[in-house]
Amino acid sequence: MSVVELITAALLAIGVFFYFAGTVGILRFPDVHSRLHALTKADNLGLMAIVIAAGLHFGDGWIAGKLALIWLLALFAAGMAAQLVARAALSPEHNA
Amino acid sequence: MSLAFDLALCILILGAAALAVFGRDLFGSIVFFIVYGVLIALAWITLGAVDVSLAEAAIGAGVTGVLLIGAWQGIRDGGGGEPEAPTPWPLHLAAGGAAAALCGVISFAVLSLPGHDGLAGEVPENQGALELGNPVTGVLLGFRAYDTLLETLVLTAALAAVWSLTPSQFWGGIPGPNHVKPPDGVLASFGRMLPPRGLIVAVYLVWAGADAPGGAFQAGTVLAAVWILIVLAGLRDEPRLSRLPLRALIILGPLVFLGVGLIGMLLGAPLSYPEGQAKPVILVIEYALTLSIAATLALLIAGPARRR
Amino acid sequence: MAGGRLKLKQQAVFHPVFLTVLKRAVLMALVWLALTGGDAQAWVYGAVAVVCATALSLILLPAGPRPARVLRLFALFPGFLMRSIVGGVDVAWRALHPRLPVSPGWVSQKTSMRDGPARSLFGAETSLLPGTLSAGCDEAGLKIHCLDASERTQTRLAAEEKRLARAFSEDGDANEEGRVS
Amino acid sequence: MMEELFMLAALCVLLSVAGALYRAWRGPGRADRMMSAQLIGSGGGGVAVLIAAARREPAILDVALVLALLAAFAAIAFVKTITRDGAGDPEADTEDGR
Repeated sequence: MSVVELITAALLAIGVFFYFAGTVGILRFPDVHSRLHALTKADNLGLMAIVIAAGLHFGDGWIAGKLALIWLLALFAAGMAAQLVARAALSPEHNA
Repeated sequence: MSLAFDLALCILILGAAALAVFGRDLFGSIVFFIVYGVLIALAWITLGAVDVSLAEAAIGAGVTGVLLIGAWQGIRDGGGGEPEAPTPWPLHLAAGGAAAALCGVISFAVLSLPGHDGLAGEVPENQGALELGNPVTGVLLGFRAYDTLLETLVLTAALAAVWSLTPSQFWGGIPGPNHVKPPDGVLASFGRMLPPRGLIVAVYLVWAGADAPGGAFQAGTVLAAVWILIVLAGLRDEPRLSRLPLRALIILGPLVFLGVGLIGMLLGAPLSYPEGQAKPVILVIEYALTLSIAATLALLIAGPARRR
Repeated sequence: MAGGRLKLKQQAVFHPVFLTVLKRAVLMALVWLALTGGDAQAWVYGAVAVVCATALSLILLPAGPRPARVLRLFALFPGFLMRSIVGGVDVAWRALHPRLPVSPGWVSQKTSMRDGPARSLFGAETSLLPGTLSAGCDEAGLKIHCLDASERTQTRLAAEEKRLARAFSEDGDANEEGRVS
Repeated sequence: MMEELFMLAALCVLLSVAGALYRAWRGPGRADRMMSAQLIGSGGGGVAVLIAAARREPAILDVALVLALLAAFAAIAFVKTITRDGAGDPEADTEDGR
């Protein structure tokens, strides 16, 4: 295994770990807003690790650019959606 | 490892489908249907059908969710809710029987397909005449273009059917509710910043469609999503349905498609492309279809006119 | 990109609207470039896409007195990245900890950013940082949910707000790095 | 070797986000259900990237792109249902705050 492959494997493990942690957070946290923390933060970190691993594996600058774009779009959408869902979850009806 | 992944995916798809059907909570069923859409998109990837996967990701994961949640809200606001009385058992039996019969017919059709690959071998052989790199686009707009033509007409007909539900005093009016417009809330900001990027992605999908996965349907869906987001964010209202430019936009795609077929008829071969000019003609049809599909899908989701 | 920025510096005072258009077009072109992987033949489509997207962007978010310093935003990115990684690690640690160490609560964060998109970006950023999650605005400022509603979180929030507000400073002088929206 | 590793990671991500289906089933709130759909959406994007890398097929990345772009749409439709007829903005009504 080359050094790049080792790094890729480590990044994959990190990515899987954060997706897993996000799910555990969604299942364990006590209230809806805390669960939203887990969804927003852990998930994006998982996607970031996976995107870097894929970029290393492809080894192509343009594809790396597209991967970066995918991650940035997901980051932006997650940050915005989190605020909206958090606000909506404040209403008693949605929380019930 | 691929096998384990495929197996897990199959089980999850069946699980999500079962929960969507048997769930007691209507909203929960919608959520499972959205999840089901994402999983199906992944399944199409593993089957090597990236074009279909793109369409499913855009429709199933994006637009259907908006449509179903809107429908759920309509049911709730209309006073309907979860059904109180259980459905009578003969109805269950009849529905189950019909589903099983359909399953049987499809299984029979699939099992009696000739050979292993069907026509898959003949497409690349004849692909050269169309000068398109993407075999799916070749099939959709070359070898079986009449199918695609009829599909776009079905979409237009569906919109006409939805419009026919308009109460007569609102005919030709504006669909959807009058969205409140807080100019600098989070939702409005999202609606200001995301659509330009979505527009670029849509153009990219049309461009890619000639030689790689992508095409009119995928791009049209992304455009429709952009349209819907702008409306939901309250930045622009839906257009008045009686407006001529809007109606022209809706029939633009089918019209161009039909026009090309009729020109072929004048040249002696109805519904065919002129020799050697297939690619540019197909591309023109793709662009027209993208715009029409975008407008039709967005208006299908908006529903019949509700305001004057 | 570098040339564009230089130009900005000199002309910002005279052509703010023109420069807004230019900056957005460059941004859209970068997105197109990333999508197509630098395919030279795609630029015919790219030109159409960039023009349409820039026009749509100007319709939805008109070029106005909304100075955002692109350079400062770029400079903030690495720091944000590091803190968002800390945010992910923090939430993962809390989720996996056997005793589930969360004591959630709400704080209100005043912000000097009056502009909607800037404020929403601050909210989105907040939602990715350790232990905080924005739920939009009310009269008192941003409503922020904290996994650990302690004073430390609040001072960190205030620092973050100051950093981002500087990049979107509404009373900033146009000469310095140019105004965009 | 690397291909297998990427598919293994894809399997693990798929199984971990599938755990969130329990939240979609149990709720209790609609926001909880919506969140697990979002998690599956973003996890689906990650899985698409992993399969693209495993098969070295950049075209699959477009699926991840579309998922990233549209994953938030259902959530937006959801927050609009906070008011009757879906016309409201979640931020507009502060009076029924918490």
